[in-house]
Formats: sequence, structure tokens, C-alpha cells
Amino acid sequence: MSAQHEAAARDEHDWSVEAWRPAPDQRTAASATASQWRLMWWKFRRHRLAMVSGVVVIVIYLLALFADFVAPVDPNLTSTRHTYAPPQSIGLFVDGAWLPHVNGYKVEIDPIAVRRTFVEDPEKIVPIGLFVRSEPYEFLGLFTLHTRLIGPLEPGQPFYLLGADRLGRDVLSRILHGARVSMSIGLVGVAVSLGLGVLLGGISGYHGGWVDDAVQRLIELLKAIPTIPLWMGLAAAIPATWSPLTVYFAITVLISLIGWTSLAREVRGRFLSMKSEDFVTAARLDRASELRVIMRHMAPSFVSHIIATLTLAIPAMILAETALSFLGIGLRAPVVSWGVLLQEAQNVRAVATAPWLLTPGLAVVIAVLSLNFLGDGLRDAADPYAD
Amino acid sequence: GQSSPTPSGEAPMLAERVAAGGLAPLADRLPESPRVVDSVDGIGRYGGTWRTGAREAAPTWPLRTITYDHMTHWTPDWSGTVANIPESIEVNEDATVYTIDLREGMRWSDGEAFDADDLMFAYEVWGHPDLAGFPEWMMSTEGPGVVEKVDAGTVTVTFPSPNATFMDGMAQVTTVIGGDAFTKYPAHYMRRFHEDHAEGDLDAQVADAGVSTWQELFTLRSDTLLNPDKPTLNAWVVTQPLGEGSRIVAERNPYYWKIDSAGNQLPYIDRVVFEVVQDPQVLLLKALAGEIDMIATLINEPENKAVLFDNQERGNYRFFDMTPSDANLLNFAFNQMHKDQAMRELLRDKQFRAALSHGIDRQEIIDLIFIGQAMPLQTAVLPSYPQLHDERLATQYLEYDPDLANEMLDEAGYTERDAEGFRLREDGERLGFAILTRADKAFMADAGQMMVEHWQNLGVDVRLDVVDRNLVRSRKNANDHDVIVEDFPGGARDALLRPTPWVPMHHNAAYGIPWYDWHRGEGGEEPPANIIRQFELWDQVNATADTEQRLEAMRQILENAADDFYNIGVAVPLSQYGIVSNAMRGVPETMSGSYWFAPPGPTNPPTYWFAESAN
Amino acid sequence: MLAYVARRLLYMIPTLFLISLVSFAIVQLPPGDFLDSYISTLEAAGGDVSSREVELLRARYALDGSVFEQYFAWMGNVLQGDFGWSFMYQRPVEDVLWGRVGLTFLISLASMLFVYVVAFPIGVYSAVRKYSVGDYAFTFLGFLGLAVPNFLLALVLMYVSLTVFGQSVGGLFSPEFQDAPWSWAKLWDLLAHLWIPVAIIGTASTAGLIRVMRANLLDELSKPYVETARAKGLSERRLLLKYPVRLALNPFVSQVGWELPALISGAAITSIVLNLPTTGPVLLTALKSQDMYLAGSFILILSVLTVIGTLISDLLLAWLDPRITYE
Amino acid sequence: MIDAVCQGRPMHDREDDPVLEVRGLSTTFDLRTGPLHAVRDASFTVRRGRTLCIVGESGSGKSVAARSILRIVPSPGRIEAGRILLHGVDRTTDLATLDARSPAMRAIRGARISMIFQEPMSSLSPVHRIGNQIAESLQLHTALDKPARRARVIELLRQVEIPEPEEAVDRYPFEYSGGMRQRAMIAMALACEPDVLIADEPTTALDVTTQAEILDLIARLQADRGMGVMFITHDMGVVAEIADEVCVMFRGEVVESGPVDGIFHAAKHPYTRMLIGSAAKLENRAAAKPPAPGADAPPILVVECLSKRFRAKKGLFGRRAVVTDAVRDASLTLRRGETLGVVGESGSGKTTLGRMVLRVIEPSGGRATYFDAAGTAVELTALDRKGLRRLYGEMRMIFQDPMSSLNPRMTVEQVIGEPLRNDGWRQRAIQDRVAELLDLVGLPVDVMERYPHAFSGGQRQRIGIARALAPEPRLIVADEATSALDVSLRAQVLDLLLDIQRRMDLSFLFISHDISVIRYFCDRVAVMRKGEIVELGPVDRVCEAPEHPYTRALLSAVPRPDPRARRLGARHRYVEEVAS
Ligand SMILES: Nc1ncnc2c1ncn2[C@@H]1O[C@H](COP(=O)(O)OP(=O)(O)OP(=O)(O)O)[C@@H](O)[C@H]1O
Ligand SMILES: Nc1ncnc2c1ncn2[C@@H]1O[C@H](COP(=O)(O)OP(=O)(O)OP(=O)(O)O)[C@@H](O)[C@H]1O
Ligand SMILES: [Mg+2]
Ligand SMILES: [Mg+2]
Repeated sequence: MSAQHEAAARDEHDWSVEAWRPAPDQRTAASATASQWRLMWWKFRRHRLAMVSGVVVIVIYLLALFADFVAPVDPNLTSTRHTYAPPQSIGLFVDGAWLPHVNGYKVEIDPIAVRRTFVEDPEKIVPIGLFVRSEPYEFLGLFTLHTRLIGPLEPGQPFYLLGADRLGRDVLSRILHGARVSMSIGLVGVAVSLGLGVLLGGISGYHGGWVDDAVQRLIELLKAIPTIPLWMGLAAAIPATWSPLTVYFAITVLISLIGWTSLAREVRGRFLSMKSEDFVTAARLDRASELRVIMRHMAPSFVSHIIATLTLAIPAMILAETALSFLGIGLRAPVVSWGVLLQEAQNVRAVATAPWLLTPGLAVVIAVLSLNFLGDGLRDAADPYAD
Repeated sequence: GQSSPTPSGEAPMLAERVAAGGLAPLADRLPESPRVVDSVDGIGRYGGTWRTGAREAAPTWPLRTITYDHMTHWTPDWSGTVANIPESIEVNEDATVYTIDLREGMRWSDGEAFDADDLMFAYEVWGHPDLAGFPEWMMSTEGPGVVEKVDAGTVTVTFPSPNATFMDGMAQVTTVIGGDAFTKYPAHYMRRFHEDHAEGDLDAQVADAGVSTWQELFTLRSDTLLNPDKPTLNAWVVTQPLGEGSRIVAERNPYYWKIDSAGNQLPYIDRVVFEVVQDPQVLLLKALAGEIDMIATLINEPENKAVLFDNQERGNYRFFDMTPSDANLLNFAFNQMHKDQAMRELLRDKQFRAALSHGIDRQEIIDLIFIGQAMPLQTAVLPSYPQLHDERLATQYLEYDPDLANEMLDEAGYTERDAEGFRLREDGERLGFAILTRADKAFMADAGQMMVEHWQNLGVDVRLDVVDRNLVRSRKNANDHDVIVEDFPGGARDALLRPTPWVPMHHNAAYGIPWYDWHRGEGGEEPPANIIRQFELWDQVNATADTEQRLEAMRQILENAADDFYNIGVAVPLSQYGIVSNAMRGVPETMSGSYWFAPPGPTNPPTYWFAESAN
Repeated sequence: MLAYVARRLLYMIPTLFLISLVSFAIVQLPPGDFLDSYISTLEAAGGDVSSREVELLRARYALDGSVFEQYFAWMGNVLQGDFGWSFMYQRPVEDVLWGRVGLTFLISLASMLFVYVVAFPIGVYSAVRKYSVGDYAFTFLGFLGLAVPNFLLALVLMYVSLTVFGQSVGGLFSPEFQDAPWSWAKLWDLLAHLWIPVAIIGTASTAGLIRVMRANLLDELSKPYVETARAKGLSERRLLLKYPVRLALNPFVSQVGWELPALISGAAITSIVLNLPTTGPVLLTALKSQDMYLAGSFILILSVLTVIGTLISDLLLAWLDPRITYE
Repeated sequence: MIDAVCQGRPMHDREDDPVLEVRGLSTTFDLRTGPLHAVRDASFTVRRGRTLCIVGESGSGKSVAARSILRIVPSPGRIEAGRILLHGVDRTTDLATLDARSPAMRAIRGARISMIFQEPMSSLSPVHRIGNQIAESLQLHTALDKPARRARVIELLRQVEIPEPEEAVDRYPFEYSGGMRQRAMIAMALACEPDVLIADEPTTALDVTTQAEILDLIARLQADRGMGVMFITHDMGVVAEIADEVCVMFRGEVVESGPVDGIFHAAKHPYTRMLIGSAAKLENRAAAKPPAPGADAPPILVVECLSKRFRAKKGLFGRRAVVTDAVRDASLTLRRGETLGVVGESGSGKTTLGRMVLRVIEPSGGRATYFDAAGTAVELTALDRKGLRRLYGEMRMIFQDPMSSLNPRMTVEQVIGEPLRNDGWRQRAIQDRVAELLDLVGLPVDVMERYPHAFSGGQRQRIGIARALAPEPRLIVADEATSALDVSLRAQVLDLLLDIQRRMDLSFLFISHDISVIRYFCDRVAVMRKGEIVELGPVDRVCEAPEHPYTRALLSAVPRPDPRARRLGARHRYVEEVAS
């Protein structure tokens, strides 16, 4: 029951002039009131889908983190006999008896079509299980492990839940490992451009005048140069001795150093109209520093948009990779990422004869959607009007 | 040639034009003695459009199909050359004087006469300081040959020193000034763009064309694919040039000078249409949809075969064989002129290379990347071309034997190892190098990746750099590379044309760029004796008229190469293929796949035809 | 305002100069020159260039000379309206671009309209009917389109249409119309082919607009002035369109000017797969093959449009929201 | 003189039968801390051609009740129970049962019932022209064509005393003064001559003369249209002037209602009595008032010839520029510990003046000097951002429009705590201080976690006051600081301010239109008109013996909180000619 209501109830018959003054015990209510973050969290919790999505995102990150352990095999482990092997399905019983397994393949080479043809072979039972032994591997470069979450009971047996690619590498394992790059580095880029965008856009819009002019000219300059040549130029400028990962990291950061322009324009546009509002003046009269006015007072009124653009930027970043690889300047083996996997699927051969190579696309969609709904939840939590 | 049948048949579309009086009768259009060629599937029937494809950047397929009418042709079996445009080409025994005897009454596609003056004009053009320049096959070691007009139907080409490459050279397709150099400049047409001959206001034309000098204009107008107005001697004349819209279209040449043995004027097929694409995938889809009638480029990659195979019915096409003649699919060129002295030492160490060669599990690579459809071999002329096949060169250090490899490395003195188990050079640096390969050929990167593993198992710290092919090239030019992976021709007769892996005679000889520069007199570095020897032999090959002696010199080169073992080869393909519509006739079941053979040119596309059922 | 516009136009000069300089430099950044890439492309196609030809080509393209010389030479010509020579197409740059701008514009415009027509209503809808089935459905579809690379989408689409209709869908015209002069039939044929690229390019960007519209509208919906309007008895639809939507458009308008360059630059990668004769692929190949004048000029043209677009955006902003002044 | 008005009213038989009956209305907001019963079982009736005044404590549910009638209660509010009967010519509809978004409801809004919102300043769309927004309801509910509509709009603006309506019609809300916006709102509400007018404190920003005109205008419409009016106000004077019936609300309940005379002279409910009491109390100078500092007291603020000229561009390319001289050569001196009242007609430049002192609006001429604690002079008009920032701790401002001056995305705690945080206070300390301040201005502490929109007008205003007081300032520019507070509360707050002022001789520049408040609270008063200060002197002198005729006119229009002494009829207006 609301404190005010109680007060009302109690004061029913006390009509002293003091009546409007809240009763003493209400002051203790300070403890009952919650901080804004707490409030947001409460609101957020009520948003079921957002909660679910949040969980999914966390799971994705866990999978990425423990990819070594979760993935059935090393993502770069090639297998001569299993190029373009189709996905296997898990069976639970072998003639009535409980025995989780997949069926091996009958493989023969078709010299005219230059390919291997696979037939599931019900004779060849490959028993599988959880926490199976495997050839030792470095876990997060910390210590060596001998077990993997799931896989064939004796290592080396064919086990391709999502099929294999042109070098007989396990697609599932590759997707799991791909999550690492795609869900980390990509986001770094997004974060960078977000920061720059809001800050520079904010300053530009809040100050107006020559500051605005300067920033806008800069934006024009950056925006005027199409990304593709930029990428190519930069890619060429990067020393060859760098590891593929470093190169990619460098490129993403560089991209994001360009990518902030749009957001900056949007923020600026809003700020130009917002800065005349009284509460901004009030903030200034409250001796808020410029940065604080921009970041704490004005930016929040724009948070919905920012969240939206964020969730949109992430797939863009992941896919930028694909474009990069298309230009031959993307990530390189042995590093795997969703973008690279998709890139490898971008040919008629894959589409026509190995559709399972498209599954990374699914991963992207799932990740992106859950991030988006998570964003929705946050947005509502931050919206004072939303109930 | 043989007594030619009297020209009788012509394409209906032409017959109409003749009837309408818009065109001279067949007899007046053909030379006295047309060249007679027959389809491998007998007498064909007229009509149809040959739909095929080409790449936008540097299109080579059109050059091998519609514009392959040079002075000489390869024989379809690539055993040698035959005169194509001229009736005959006589050569004296020391290969210094060639006498070209043209066909009486032969005409350009616009009906103008084609005679010695055209050749003379071409000669003039080559000689002009800032025009095309002499084609390679006009160059003898002592300098360019001299073309002289004997009479309207005869010219002689005289070389200061013997030039054995003349006939072969003219049979080749090269893009800038290739085998067609003699007939590339129809005098009556091209004169108007030539400073010395132009009557009209040349500058005006230059301005209109948007170029800055008449030389540019001239070069532009002389390009067969770009300029539909230029008359040619080809079977089909370009009507929609490259770069306008997304297609190249070529229509039959009413004055074409070849007939079949029944006397029907060739070509059988009315039009050729090239779908110009940037990404081969598009062509592949068209092929699957049956919208490509015959093609042996761009899409005929091993990895596409499965898809093509599955869609044969829908696409209504079949495969034909292109006998591969690559000297190797994966040739690892070790930069023996490396800028860094220590690296140079290392990469020059034959023992080292041999060891590495033993360290490669070729069969694994073949099984994985070429689905078993390749043969482990060093970079060498293939057994299928016995004249030049060198057993030792082809098979030395071939078998996979890590222990042996390690042994050899130890012997070579790389016994020290560091913490991570990598071997060390004398100077204490890690024993290792970077493999440079191009992003656009996936199989190279894949293979490279595997080699890296193989070699790291030997304790050699190998890195793989997959980069854009331009980058590969410019690094190569700048001699900024350790090891470069490339595929090389030269597995068959083309060994006589581009023995790059064995003689650094070409800018792709990544194992010794400075040697190459030195040889062509562009600085570089003086090579060691053995290389100089190779160069001498190579010049000899080009200067010897007698075939047997040529081959002998070539064998010598290959033998030395076997001793020096410049490159490590991995595998050669067992088969390549093209696709041809079931409705199309006249395409041989097999032809050489080497670019140097310019397939399908020598198999006479003008004799291809469409069966009744066709479009 | 007029003064402001004048000032902006003045700013353009230095900006553009800088841009041209930078872009030209960037075009040159990748190693090698046109010749290198020409040769390597040739060799990629199995071809070969003899040492002799290399020398001849060098002479022909006159590629030697420092970047700066080349730049100023080029700039000089550009100022006289001559954009230079495209090595790859062996044509003046104008011709290369001119031949393609038309279709590019058509396709881009079509897909732009498609995006707006689809995205705005949906955006408004999913803001007003927050968390309705529709909202979810559209969000899902939108992100699906966003998360699948255009290249792949195009490929799959083409393959499907191949296996289903038994004909490939590359290009913008059926063969019979390829080179035919313009006619109603041809136009119709064009439209029949147009929807595929439009759909592919469209799907990639609708999601963006939907989400942004939704987000901004949600913020406006609870403003007091909306209540006022409601108290006037305005119907929800008109109310939305007149008040909150107008303010929600702000971020969109800040950027809309940049559609201008987009209109003629086209979607490179999609066009490549679909083999569309648009400018996108030209730029791409020009860059890959270091066809510097082509690339440089095209980028320059784009940047001019970008700068103009920005100005337009700013004017629109001021028009949309009178509180915004630039003085 | 009310009779004069009465005679105008048609004496037909349907006279004063109910148009709008509210029965047992309960509206509740479900907050995290539990349900908040904003309105509890409230019943009242609005009669044709009559005025029902609703008075009551701030936050007692008046506005919510009004909103409930139009079915626009903001979420999470909902109507729990009750009937809202709108009597039409033929039939009666129960609005409570209608779907809030239904066409039926829409047809009623604006046409049959229209509402003047309490905070007009933020209730107008910032990007649409005033004229456009007013014309809209005409377009919706009348058949007028475009030019006709425009004519009507201009006419309306003239009726609500907007100067140069032909110009004003094409201007944007942000170019209007607070009062002008409020009048625009009124015009909007009256546009379609509704059966029922709900006026939620429609005159809070209007000086008494304008207020009187507006009241007349409404009265006229009542007379010839038989419009029923539900008039929410805090100004007992106004109530006494216009009310037929009064209904007193307290904590969401209607505690007393009846004919006006009864309420004023025979109030039963203690709260009502207290209300009347405080109204009377405000009639004369505060007892608690410290003696006015003498002329020798050190000044804290000296304003010399400040002036502001606004150039409002018309059209995108600003072909024609409308020039407004908001303030002309205003000069005044504010002594330490002194309260200087500023009165004047709406749109006369009070806010602009106040804002210029704080450099929120850049003066276009003149200068202002501030004397800090040490007594050293600081030229405000010459300061840069940094310098100003340093002073802002000592000089505070209470905004005329509470709504827009509170950041909608900050909780009350953050809003009030902001200045403290920027002074480097620690979180805990801030919370306690905020709690204390809230308590001082009479708000329960648990509102800390609520967002500004979730309050009543008065409550918001108090939040604004609390914020101004937070960092113990030396000078406060208070712009209509108490306009939205009910009299009892107003008295309390003023006393509170006086108390603080006494404790740390704080000075006020106190902008208000409410003469009684001025008299109660200020030492000296400046009278503004058309951007000029026409008179400046000690309160008593100005109130007892006004010199400038405009001041007289002003005073003559002050309503007295006694229905038996209605005097608006007797007021005289100030016209230039009459001046001398
Ligand atoms: N959107 C909201 N959410 C939560 N509580 C609200 C909301 N709007 C109003 N309230 C609460 O409802 C109560 C009544 O508000 P209302 O605006 O009706 O007061 P009021 O009588 O108009 O006061 P005032 O005279 O100050 O305007 C107040 O306690 C206020 O805090
Ligand atoms: N931004 C602006 N642009 C143009 N004119 C303005 C602007 N702000 C205020 N004005 C004009 O200046 C005059 C004074 O406005 P101001 O707000 O100071 O009046 P006020 O005395 O506060 O009136 P009120 O008592 O109604 O608040 C008004 O005529 C108003 O129209
Ligand atoms: Mg209220
Ligand atoms: Mg004001």
C-alpha cells in the first residue's frame, strides 16, 4: 500500500494546517525508494521475452568462451574422407537397446563428378556420449583437457551434426568457434563508433556554431569516401606480418572509426532541437559540466534510438566481415568467424549441393534477434512512461 | 593445300542479302582457294546462336573463340602449326627467311581486298616508335625481322639471326599484340587513324574519342573487341563491343574465307553472344539453366563439376575433356635471390628444399583438395608429352617420408631447436619462411594451410600469407617474397613457350626475379653460372630451326633444372573439362586444355554447328 | 537562412578538395598499379603476358610518375569537366559511368521507395502496436533480411528460381530485349526483372528503418502534446502522422540527404551476383584493378553528392523543426 | 456586477439542468509501491450555463478527475469505478463505458467537451504553428473552409488578448510567453464552442487584467451558448468571482460541495475552512516577513538598461523577420536579502528579464552586475560559460513551466540531487538532502523514485522549488513559482521561503501575476508592461497609491476571495489615451 495512501488514511481526521505536511514516519521511506538502476532492473524483469533473449545471449557467450570444450572437434581439423559430408542425425536406440549414436557413412569417390558421395550406413554405428575423451587440447590456453562435452565415444569417428565443409571440417565446431570473433571483435567496433557518434554528434548539436560546422565537415569528409576503397586501402596498408586476428581487429576498429558518422548526424539532429528545452537549461543552471549535460541529460532522451541503431549495427558488423572476405581482405584461416563461414557458403556449389553450409546464417540471425529483443527490454526499462 | 571444292553453300541469311542485291554473290566474296576445314561431326547446318560467357576484366575467351584467326594455327592435336590465313608459309633451313604466300582475292569483313599491303602496314605500325611495337615472335636474338613485299600476294620476313618461334608465336593468343598482330591493322581502315596517312582532321577524331593523342586513338581503334567498325578476317565480326551493355555480340562474317569439304562457307553458326560477367557464379547458374551452349573457361573449376554434373539433364549439356598440361597446380617457388642474405642462403639450399619436398604428404592434399583427381608430381613436363618428359625432374624427392626429411635437415646442419621445437639457423634465427599465396584461388590457400602443418612438423616455422593477387604480384615484382605458390603451365608443348619454372625467362619466375631482370637487361643481378647456362640454352632453343635440336636443347634445360631443383611441385591435375550443349556438334571430345593451345581456337569454332533440335 | 546556405556552399570547396585528395590517395593505397592488376587478372584467367608486352603496356598507360603529378593532372582535367580515361574499359570515364547511371538510378530509386513504403508504415505500426504479433513478425523478418548477406540471398534466390522456374534470373532484361531499343514491352520486361534486385537490396535495409522509426515514435507517443491532440478528438491515424511521426522523423531526416549519392552508387555486391549493369560493380572493379581515374572520379562525384546531400538534410531539419536554427 | 452578466444569460426553461454528471468516480494509479487512489468516489455535476469550480489541495486529484472525464488518464492510471454521464439533447451517454479510442469518444472530445490543460506550455506541439493547432479542432468539428478557419482563429486569438493576432497566428509556441501559450490553449478549447468546458487552472500564468478578460469571454460563451464550465483553480478570488457551485477536493475525495456562497461563508469541512483561512491570510502582508532591507543595504544584483529583441524568421529562408522587443531598457537594483516582485501583463517580458539576468537568454543590450558574497562586482553580461557556471551555484532559477523544466528521464531524486551531485556531494548525503527538501515542500519521500510526468502540476512546481533551494543559493529568480499551488500550500511555501530568506539573507527576483502573493511576500515591486518597467516601488506604496495608470488598472482587476464582493465588473482597463 502506498505510503501516501496510508498517510491519507491516517490523517483522515486531522485537519490541522500541518495536515499537508507528510507524517514523520514517511521520511524513513527514503530507504524504501529505489535507485534508478534498481527501478530499471525491476521493469526489465517484467519483460519476459527480453529476459529470455538475455539468457540466450549469455548462453551464446558461454558457448563462445568454452567453444574448445563444447565443440566436438577442432574447428580446423580437416578430414580427407569427409569433404562435404552431410549432417548426421542422432539415434537413441539400436534395436531396442538404449545407445545414443549416429550412423557412419558409406563413402565412395565419384571421379566424373569429382566428389565424394555419402550414404548413411545403418551398419556403422558410431556410439556417442557426453563428456567423452578426446585428443588433448589447450583449454583457453590455460591447461590441457582430454574431454569434450559431446562427441563419439572413441575419438576420430565421423561425427558431423551439422555436416562438414569442403575440407571435411565440422561445421558445428566451426560455428561455435566462429562465435568468438563475431560476438567479440565485431562488438568492439560497434562500441567504438557508438561512443564517438554520441559524443561528437552531441557536442556538434549542443554547441552549434563553428563547432558544429567543423564536426559536420569532418563527417562529410569521412562519409564521402566509400567504405569499400577504404577497406581495400587500409587492408593493403596493414603489414603482412600481423596475425590474421590482429589484422581483422585493426580493420574493424578502423571501420568503426569511420562508422560513427551516421549516428553522429542523428544525435546532432535531435540535440539541435532538444537544446532549446527548459530541462537542458536547467541542467546548465545546475552546474552540470558540458559532457554531463550531453551524456547524462540529453543523450538519455535519445536512448531508444541509440539502442535501436546498436542492435542494427551488430549484424552489420558481422556481415561487414563477409564483404571483407568477398574483397579478399577479410579474416583468414585458421581464424574462423561467422562472416567467414558465410563467405565460404557464397557459391552455387554450396547452395546447390551442401545447403548445410548456410547454417552459420542461422547463428547470426539468432544472435541478432536475441540482442535486439534484449535491446527492446532495456529500452522499455529506461522509458519512464512505459508501464 | 589440296584442290579445294568449289564454294557452293552459304548461310540463308546471306543468301537473302545476295538475292536482295545487298551483297556480292558467294563466289566473289571468297578467295580463289578458300581454306577448307571440316567439322569433326561431318557437314554441318547453318544457323543458331552460340551463347557463352566472358569475364569483364581481361576477357581471354573471346580471343580464343571468335578472333582466333591468325597467320598460323595450331594443329588440333597440337603437334605443330599450319598456315591459316596465308596459303602457305615457307621457311629456309636456318630459319632466317620466311616467305608468306597469301590467298588470292581474300577480303576483309567489309569486302575490301586483303593483300600484302595490309601486312606491310602492320609492319610499319610495329616499327613506329610509339605504337604497338614488335611482337615477341618478330624478335630474333639479333633484333626484329624485316618484312618485305614481293608482290600483292607475297611478302617475306627476314631475320638477322635464326628465329624458330615465328610460326609458333603467330599461333598463340596473347592479349596485347599476339598472333594476330599481322592482321590486326586493316590498312584501308586503320590508315585514317595514323598520323602519316590520315587525310581527314585527325585531331578532331582524337577529341571525339576522348583520348589525348592519335597514338591512343590508333591503339583504341585497332582493338578488335572494342571497335565494331574495324574490319576483320574473323569468322564472326563484333557488332556489340565489350563494355557496352553486359554482352559482346558477334555476327557472321559474310566474307569469311573458309569452307567445308562440301563447299559450304563457314561459319555454320550465325551469332556468338558472350554474357559478360564479373562473377563466374552467374555464368555457372546460366549453364545450369541451359543458357550456355559451350564454354571452357571461368566456370570449369574442379569444385563446380559436381553441380554441373547434377544438372546435366536440366542444362542439356555434356562434358568434354580438356587434357590438362599444367606443369604443376601447386608450384612452390623458393626465392633464391632473397634480399635478406641469410634467407637467401637458406632458400638456396637445395638440401633444404629437398627435405621439405619429402615432408609433404602429397596424397593427403590430393585426396582432400582435389578429391583424388590429381597425381603427385614435381613441377615438370608431363609423361603425356614424352618428347620433353624428364623422369628425374618429375619424380625426385617425391615420396612422403618425414623421417628422411628430418634426417636431411639435420644433415643440412639445422640441428638446433628452440623451446617450441622449431629448428634454428646458424645465426640462431628460427628456421622458417612465409608462403605467399593469392586469396582468389581457394585451393592454393587450403593446400598452403596443410603444407604449413606438414612443414611445421619438421620443425620449420612456416607462415601462410593469403593476400589479394595484385599484392602477390607487386611483392613478386619487388622481390619481397620468401616463397610463392602458383600454378604453372609448361607440362606439354607449352614448355617450349614458357619454361618459366626451369629458366627464369619470365616475370613469374618467382625463384629468381633479379636473374630475369638481368637477362632482359633491366638491372637485376648477374646470376650464377648454372643459371647463365640455362639462359644460353633457352636462346638456343629460340634460335634453332631444326625441331630435334630445339627439343634437345630444351631437354638439356630440364635436366639442369632437375639438378638445381628450383621449385617444389605438389601435384598435376588428371583431368579438366568444358561443357557443351547436347545440341552442339563439331566440338571434339577432347582437346588440350593448355592456355597456350588457345582452346578451342585450333579446333575451328567456325565448324561448330547446331543440330536440328537446337535454338 | 540564405546566408547560411551561401556559407555552406563556400565550405564545400575546401571540403571537396580535401576529399578528392584523400580519395585519390586511398585509391592508390593498394600496392601495384593498373598494369599489375591487369596482368594478374589475365593470369588468373589462365592467360599470360610476355615480358615484351609488359613493357609495351607500361609505355601505353604512362603509369610512371608520382601520385601527385597524376593527381594534379587529373584534377586539372576534372575542373575542365574531363574525368579522364578508364584503362579497364578503354573509354573515357564519363562514357563508362554514363552508360550505367540510368539503370543504377532506377534500381536504387525503386529499392529506396520499396524500403520506405514498406518500412515506415510497419515502423509506425510496430510502435503503436508494441509487442503485438505483427510487431514481432515484422521484426523477425526484418532482421532475417538484415542478417543474410545480400550475396548469399541473391545466390539462393537465383538458384531457387532456377530449380523452380528452370531459368536463371541474372540481368535486367530477358535476352530478346537485351539490345532492343526502348519500348513498352522492354519496359515491362525490365519491371518483371526489377523486383529481384529491389527485394534483395530492400530486405537489407528495411529492418533498419523499421526499428529506428519504432524507437523514435515510442519516445514521442507519450509526450503531452499528443494528449492535447487526442483531447481535440483527432483520430489516432491523423494524430500520429501529424504530430509524433513528424518529430520521430528527425533522425531519419538528418541522414536522408545521403540517399543522394546512394542513388547513383548502387549496391555493388548484389549487382555483381545478379550481373546488373550498374555503377556499383564498376567502382568495385575499378578499385580492384586500380583503374585510378575511373575510381577517383566516381568517388569524387559521389562525394559532391554527399556534401550536397548533407546540406539538404540540414535544410530539411530546420524545416521540420522550427526550433532548429543554424545562425 | 455579476447581475450584469446574469442578465445576458438566456432564461429559457432548460436553464441549469445538468450536462455532465460524474458519479462515484474512482481513478487509480498502480505504482510499484502500491495503488495510488488519485480520485476516490468523487461525484459532481456540471450544469448548463453554470460554472462549477473545483478547488482543493495540490495533488488531490482534480486534474486526474478532469482527464478521467475525457478518458485520457495516462497509464498506469485506470478508471476503477464510477459513471460519467454526458447529457445530450436527445440521449445520455456514459463516457466511462465508452472505449477510450472509439470514434464515439473522439466525436465528444473537443466538440462537446473540451479541455484546457494545466500546463499549456508543454501541451502544445513545439513544431506546429499556433494557428495551425487551433484551426485543427475547427477543421475536425466544424464545416468551415480553410480561409474561414484562419479568420476564426485570428478572431479567437484577439478575444484572448493576444497582441497582433494576424502575426501571432503564424508563430510557434516557443515564441510565445507562458501566458500567451495558456491563452492559445484557451482559444483552442473554446474554438468549437463546446457544451462543457473543462478548464484546469487556465489562468495560472495570466496577469489579473488578462485573466479578467478571459473570465468574461468564458462567461459570455456560457451566457449565449449555455456552456457548462468545470473550472479547476487555486485562486479563491477567481472562485468567488465566477463560481455558481464549488466542490472541494482533498486527497482524492470530494469533501465538500455546494453553492459558492455557502462554501465561503458557511464552510463545514475543516480543510475548506483552512483554505478560506489561508486565502484571507494572503490578503495582507506576511507577519513572518523580515523588515525590508533599507536603501543602504548592499546590492546583490544591479540591472542597467537590459533589453532583448527577438527576431523570429518567417519561412524557411526567412524573407520577413518579425521583431519583438521583449524587454526595453529595464533597470533595477536588488538588495541583499530583499525580495523584488515583478508584476505585469502577460507577455510583457518578465520571464525574458529573469532569464537574461541568468544569461539563459542572451541580452541584446544593457548589462547586469552581480555582487558575490565577498561583495565584489561580477559583470554577468560579460562572463563566459565557465564564469557563469561558477556563479550558478549561488544564483538559481525557478522555471515558469515546471513540466518542461524537469528532465522527463530522471527520477525526482536525480532531478533535485543534480546540483548537489555537481557540487561533488556523495550519493548518500544527496539522498538525505533530497528527502529533507521534499519534506520541506510537502511531498512524501517515496516520490523520489517517480519520474516527473507522474505528478500533479503543483507537485511538479514544488519539485522545481526544491531543486532551486538545494544548493543554498544567494539569489533566486522565481518565475511564477507558486502559481500552481493551492492557497494553503502557497502560504506554507511562501512562509518556508521567508524562513529560509531570514536564515541566510537570500534575495528573490519574484515574478508573479498574483498581486496578493506579491503583497504578502515582496518588499518592493516592479510593474512591467510591453517590455518596460513602468513603475517600481515599495509594495505598500504601489498597492495603496499606484502612480502609473496601468498599475491602477491592474489593481482594479484583482479579484477578492469573497463572492459577496464581486468586483471584476467594476474594473477599468488601461488604454493608452486614458493614460495621462
Ligand atoms: N501519471 C501518473 N502516474 C502516477 N501518479 C500520478 C500520475 N498523474 C498524477 N498522479 C498522482 O495523482 C494525484 C493527483 O494528481 P492531480 O494532477 O489530479 O492533482 P491536482 O489536483 O491536479 O493537483 P494540482 O492542483 O497540483 O494540479 C497526485 O498525487 C499525483 O502524484
Ligand atoms: N524565442 C522567442 N522568439 C520570439 N519572441 C519571443 C521569444 N520568447 C519570448 N518572445 C516574446 O517576448 C515577449 C515577452 O515574453 P515573456 O515570456 O518574457 O513574457 P512574460 O512576461 O513572461 O509573459 P507571461 O507572464 O505570460 O509569462 C512575448 O511577446 C513573447 O512573444
Ligand atoms: Mg492539476
Ligand atoms: Mg513568463
